[in-house]
Amino acid sequence: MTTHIPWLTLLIVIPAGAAILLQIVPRRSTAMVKGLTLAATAAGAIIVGLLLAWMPGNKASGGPLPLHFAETHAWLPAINTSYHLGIDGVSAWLLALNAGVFLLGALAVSRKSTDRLRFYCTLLLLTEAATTGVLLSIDLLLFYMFWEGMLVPLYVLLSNWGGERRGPATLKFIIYTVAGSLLMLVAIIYLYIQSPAGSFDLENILAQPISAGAPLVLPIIHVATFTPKELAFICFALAFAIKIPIVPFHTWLPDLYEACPPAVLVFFAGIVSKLGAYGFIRFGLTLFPNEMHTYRFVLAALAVLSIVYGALMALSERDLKRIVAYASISHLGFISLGIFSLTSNGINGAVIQIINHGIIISALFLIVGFIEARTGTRELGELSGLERRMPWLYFFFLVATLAGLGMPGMNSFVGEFAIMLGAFQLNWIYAVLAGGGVILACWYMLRLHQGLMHDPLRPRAEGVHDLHLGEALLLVPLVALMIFIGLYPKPISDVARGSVSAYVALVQPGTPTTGAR
Amino acid sequence: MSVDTASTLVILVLLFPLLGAALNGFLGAMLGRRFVNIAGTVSIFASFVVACFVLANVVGAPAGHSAITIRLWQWIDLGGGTNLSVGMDFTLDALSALMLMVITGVGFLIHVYSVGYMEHDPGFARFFSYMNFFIFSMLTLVLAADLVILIIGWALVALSSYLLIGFWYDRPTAVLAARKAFITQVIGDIGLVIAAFLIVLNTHTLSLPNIFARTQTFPAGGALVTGVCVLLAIGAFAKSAQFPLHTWLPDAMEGPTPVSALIHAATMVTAGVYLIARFHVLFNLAPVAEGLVACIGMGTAVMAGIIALSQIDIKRVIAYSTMSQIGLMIYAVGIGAYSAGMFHFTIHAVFKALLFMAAGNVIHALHDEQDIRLMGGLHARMRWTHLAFGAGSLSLAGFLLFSGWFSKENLLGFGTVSGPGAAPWILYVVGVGVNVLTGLYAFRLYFTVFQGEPQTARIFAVKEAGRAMLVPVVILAALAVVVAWPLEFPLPNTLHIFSDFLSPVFAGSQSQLFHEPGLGVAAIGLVVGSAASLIGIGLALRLWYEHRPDAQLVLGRLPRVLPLLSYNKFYFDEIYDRTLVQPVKAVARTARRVVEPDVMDGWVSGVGDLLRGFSLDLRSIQTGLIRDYASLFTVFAVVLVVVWVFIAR
Amino acid sequence: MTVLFAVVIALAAVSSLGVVFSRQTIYSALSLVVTVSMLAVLFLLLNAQFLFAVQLIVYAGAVMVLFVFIVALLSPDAEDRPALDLRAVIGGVVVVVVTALVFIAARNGITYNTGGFHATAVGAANDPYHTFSFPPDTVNAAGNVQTVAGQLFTNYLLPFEITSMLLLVAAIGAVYLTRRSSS
Amino acid sequence: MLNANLFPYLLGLATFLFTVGAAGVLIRRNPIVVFMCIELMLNAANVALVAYGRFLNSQEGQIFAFMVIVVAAAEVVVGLALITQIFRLGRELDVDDLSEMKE
Repeated sequence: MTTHIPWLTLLIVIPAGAAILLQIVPRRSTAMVKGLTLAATAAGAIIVGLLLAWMPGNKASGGPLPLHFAETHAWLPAINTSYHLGIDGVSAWLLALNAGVFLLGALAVSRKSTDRLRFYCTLLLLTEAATTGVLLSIDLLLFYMFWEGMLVPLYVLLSNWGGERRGPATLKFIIYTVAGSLLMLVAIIYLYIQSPAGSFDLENILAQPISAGAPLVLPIIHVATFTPKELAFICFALAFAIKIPIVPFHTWLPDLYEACPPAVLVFFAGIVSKLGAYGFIRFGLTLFPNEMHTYRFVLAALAVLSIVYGALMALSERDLKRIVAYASISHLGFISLGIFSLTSNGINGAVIQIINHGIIISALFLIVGFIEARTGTRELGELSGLERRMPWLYFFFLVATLAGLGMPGMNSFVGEFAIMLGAFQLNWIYAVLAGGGVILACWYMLRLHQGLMHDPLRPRAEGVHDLHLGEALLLVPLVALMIFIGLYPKPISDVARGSVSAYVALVQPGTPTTGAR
Repeated sequence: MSVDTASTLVILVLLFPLLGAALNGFLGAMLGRRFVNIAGTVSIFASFVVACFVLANVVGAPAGHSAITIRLWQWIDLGGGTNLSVGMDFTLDALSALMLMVITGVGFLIHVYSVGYMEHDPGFARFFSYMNFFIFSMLTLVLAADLVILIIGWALVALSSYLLIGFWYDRPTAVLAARKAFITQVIGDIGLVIAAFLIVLNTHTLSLPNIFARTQTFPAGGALVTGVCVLLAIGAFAKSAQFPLHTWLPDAMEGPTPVSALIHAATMVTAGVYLIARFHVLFNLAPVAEGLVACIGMGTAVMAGIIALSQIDIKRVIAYSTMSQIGLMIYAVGIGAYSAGMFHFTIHAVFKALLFMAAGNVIHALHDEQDIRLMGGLHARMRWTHLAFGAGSLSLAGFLLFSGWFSKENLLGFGTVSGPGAAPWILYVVGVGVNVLTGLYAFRLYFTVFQGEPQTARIFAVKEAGRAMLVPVVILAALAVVVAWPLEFPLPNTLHIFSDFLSPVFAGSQSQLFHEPGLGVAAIGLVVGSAASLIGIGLALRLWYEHRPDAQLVLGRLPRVLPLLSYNKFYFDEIYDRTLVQPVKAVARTARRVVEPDVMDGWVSGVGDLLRGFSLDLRSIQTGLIRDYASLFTVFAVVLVVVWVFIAR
Repeated sequence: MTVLFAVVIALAAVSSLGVVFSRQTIYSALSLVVTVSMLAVLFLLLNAQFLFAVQLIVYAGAVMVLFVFIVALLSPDAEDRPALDLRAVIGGVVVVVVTALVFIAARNGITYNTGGFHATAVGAANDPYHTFSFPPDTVNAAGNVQTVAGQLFTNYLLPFEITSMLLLVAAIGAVYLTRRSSS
Repeated sequence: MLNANLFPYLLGLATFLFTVGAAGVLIRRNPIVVFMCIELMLNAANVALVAYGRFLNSQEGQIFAFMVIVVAAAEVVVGLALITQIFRLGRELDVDDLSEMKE
């Protein structure tokens, strides 16, 4: 039953098709536009759910990278690329997050009628199609196509619906990411030429390893530098590091998040920035295991820098959105640290944390959006004492805050614990520094939460009202997930575990991987 | 006790408070005060009943089988070995049964008391929700049989403490105090988490029974086990308000008084003692860590005792006395006297909750006045409260045959034979000094508040507290007098029901040492300790009741620095603010004002500027003449062709 | 045959110079007609009969008539003979040098290859086409109108249709551009 | 049987026509002549295509040449339309005058 239907293709085709279908829906009939968008995103979510349920029963493809539900068709035979889709334990959960945040994004927009709704929904669906494609592609060129294609609808979304300083912010984002991904394209072509298989397909490339080549020697001073493969790795790493982003490649993020409307941020912050981390797992660990191993200390140091630096910035910022944006950088530093620890604990933790961060950051941005919509300001200093007026928002915000600061019992504790354990295995100093980041996280999250919710009520917030049912319903699933994953993270790790041990086996061939006890 | 029984008991004991918290939190405001009062207290009482069953089961279990560990569900499984594998495991044994009894028993009384205390507060539903949630968290903490679950409980109690300290959220001081408490707790959490890392990497497990089984083979006194114990101790210090992580506890008095009684006196703050007792297997292997714990415990006991002597806020005095008493407990578990430490914890929970609630009655009657200089002469107007507070003070000061006397002398008795370093008795001598201090500060408070002349006119209008607030206080007062009598007597080979009950847990550890010294040494110790307590009480009597000039003179002879240090709490808040808080804030400010725009964004815009300059130079080529463009085009095309055909082939 | 080639090539080259150097625009146009016709003949000699026809009809017929018509319509002033400025000198040098280079390259057989990125010498042993000797029937088939049409309507159908679309667009564009706007 | 020696001459002719056309574009200022020079360049490409096709025995050369002719025709149509428009605006027919692209 499951084998004859190209489920993965459907995942891409449904949003893309719905986006096309939207064009024949009359612009005025907003109900139909909303309905179609919701139906398409919901269908995607349902399919992902089914795939997750079927995955244990689905026979994985062989080779170094066990893939489920794989689909392969020749695409451009002349250069040996293929339309090759597949999922594993890692990307399956990212897909679930992807489907979830876009469903949430569709719900968030359907709450209030945005002007030019049809255009907005079209772009949302196109973004979903692209990010889904990124998560599904096994072929490097196909991956690159989706990776870049994602920017187009995002750019249009931001330049049409952004806040006051959207112009420079969007430009910075686009230039930053395109610069990174063009370097990646160069590296992809290099891999294609160097691979004995002469293929863009990840599985084929992995089947016959690419030799690193001799280090390039600088002329005149005769100093050996990087091998060509290391240079290719650096190109890939830059592209992913910009997307995540890792400090010091992060400056596009706060400006952009500040200019970005909350409904867009739900899926922008929810999935797009995780794709960089995904790229490190899927392509960094597989294509460049030796390089990752060589540079793991440097990369982990950058990740720790992200954690601490993002936390410090979040501590001193005054704009709500920017605080959350820097908090996001700090959290993404944790995810990166887990990946760069190259241990089973760290990478599993990173996968869990990717899901968690998507949930938490969406909730935080929704909450900040609600507050901004009610009070008309985003200045931390201008607001306080909102708990009195908004007890329900206070509750949701409290749970999101606790999740954000890594409270044990909440979802992000699971990920951060595993990540810090992985970092500890790499070197204890990373875990201790990350622990310092947790303390700072506690500080800045409480500063944000208490600053808004506690202290005497300011006149500015006198007339605000609590959440509508519809707004609360957006937050309820997120908050429920934060608590549920905190209590029972096993479902996530069970799916991811097998794939992660395959990745770890590639990166650290010496260590035996334990599949099950 | 079968696994099924144990699972049922664990689920029930945890479920009731959680259910209460959820009901009160989500529906309380809608269903009204009566419902909240009932749901809030009955849930804890139900939990208490279950705890009694647990106790009965543990007591009734055949020897050697009193401990049982159950798994509710697998929490996470990354493959075992050094890879994380954690189960939602809970354990029922003598130690956790004791903790259950204290938490739910004292907790229930405090909940009943809260019904009266929060009578007029509009946030009653939220309050009971948080309180019930705290009981749930604390039970999770003491039942946990896996280090990760223990950490979860450990953090959840910190969360409930945070919520309750900041309960009156429109008071900026309360909000700050809550934040401070939480952040200090997180520092402790990090210690626990890193200890967990060391443990899982070296023992390949996080389940407590397995940890204890596997660490037994570790070399005693090795760096690893010492490191783990020090990290655990950091967690314990943060939770139990021990130096240097103690500054949050006095500030935590910003919360409502029942909160101080429940969380910051009876239960949560003693979790550090519980933790060390629980990990006694590891601590026994690490004498250095034990010595550190004992010294810090005794040091904090002295320091807090000195500070308590000069504080003017009634709750802060009791808070510092709590800190001091916990210091003694920490000292006890540090020298290996685990059952003595737990005994003092139990008795302390009773009389300290009593003291706080009696103080709460006073505060309530005086309409939130907490300054003891404005009190005095309350004994006539609050008869029951006065009696209860007196009983609590006597118990705290260790007056003969009051419960506190049993537990404290029992604890100090171990000090005569055990202790860290080359001169183990030094800490014992200091401990005797703490007895004097305790008598002093306990009765300074008592005399200033209840005896003497009323200092304000308000006192004449004071009425005794209502029934809901009085009954729990009186029950606790009775307990504070008698509860220790049938349990333990501080002389060897006499009555030892309590330590016998706990002996399966601490089997093989030094808690059995008490039977070693001769009766003579123990008896001399008992006499000296009791005498010290009496001296303290007597001094207090002279200073603050009789206001005898000679005593004042002695006090005046002390170096001026001592009262200054005492009144300013040894300047710890200021020191931490200058050396930790402000520097971090300054770094954060610098990051935002300098590093972000000039360095992080600087290199990006630098590249941009470079390109812009280059393109400005190139602009001069743009003449607008088609033929110029075509010429350039041709030239480069020719160059390309030549390169392609003749060079790059 | 070779003589015919020589004549055609020479005429095409000379008339192309006429296009560039004629003072009167109409002479340039007429020179271009000669060039285009000569190239048509060349196509015929190269066994490309279909192209020969197209070249004559489309170029020498339609396009050049259009040029002549426009020239006649607009009757632009005679331009000064192009000055021998730097640009002209460079142009001349480029013409001579590049032509010579390509000719030499072709003589040495490096102007085309049959696979991969790197050129292989025409005379190399691994080049199956280095002799230019094909069986007569293959050669005849190559230029046959029928085979060209076959290719055009099977393999190259899509590009063919696109070019037809292009022509349509161009026609509409021309009409739009030359429309006398009322405003 | 075609003589292989002819091939360099054909390629030479193509190059010659192309470069002459290119030089014409650069030297002449009359847009009509410039257009004719462009036609010259396109035809040069056609010669090369057909010659290659002939000597490699493939029809593709002719097909491409055919496409080129079509494109050239389209280009002439649009280009001449543009020229008549410019002329109608009363401008002198000189490409150097048309420098609005510079702004």
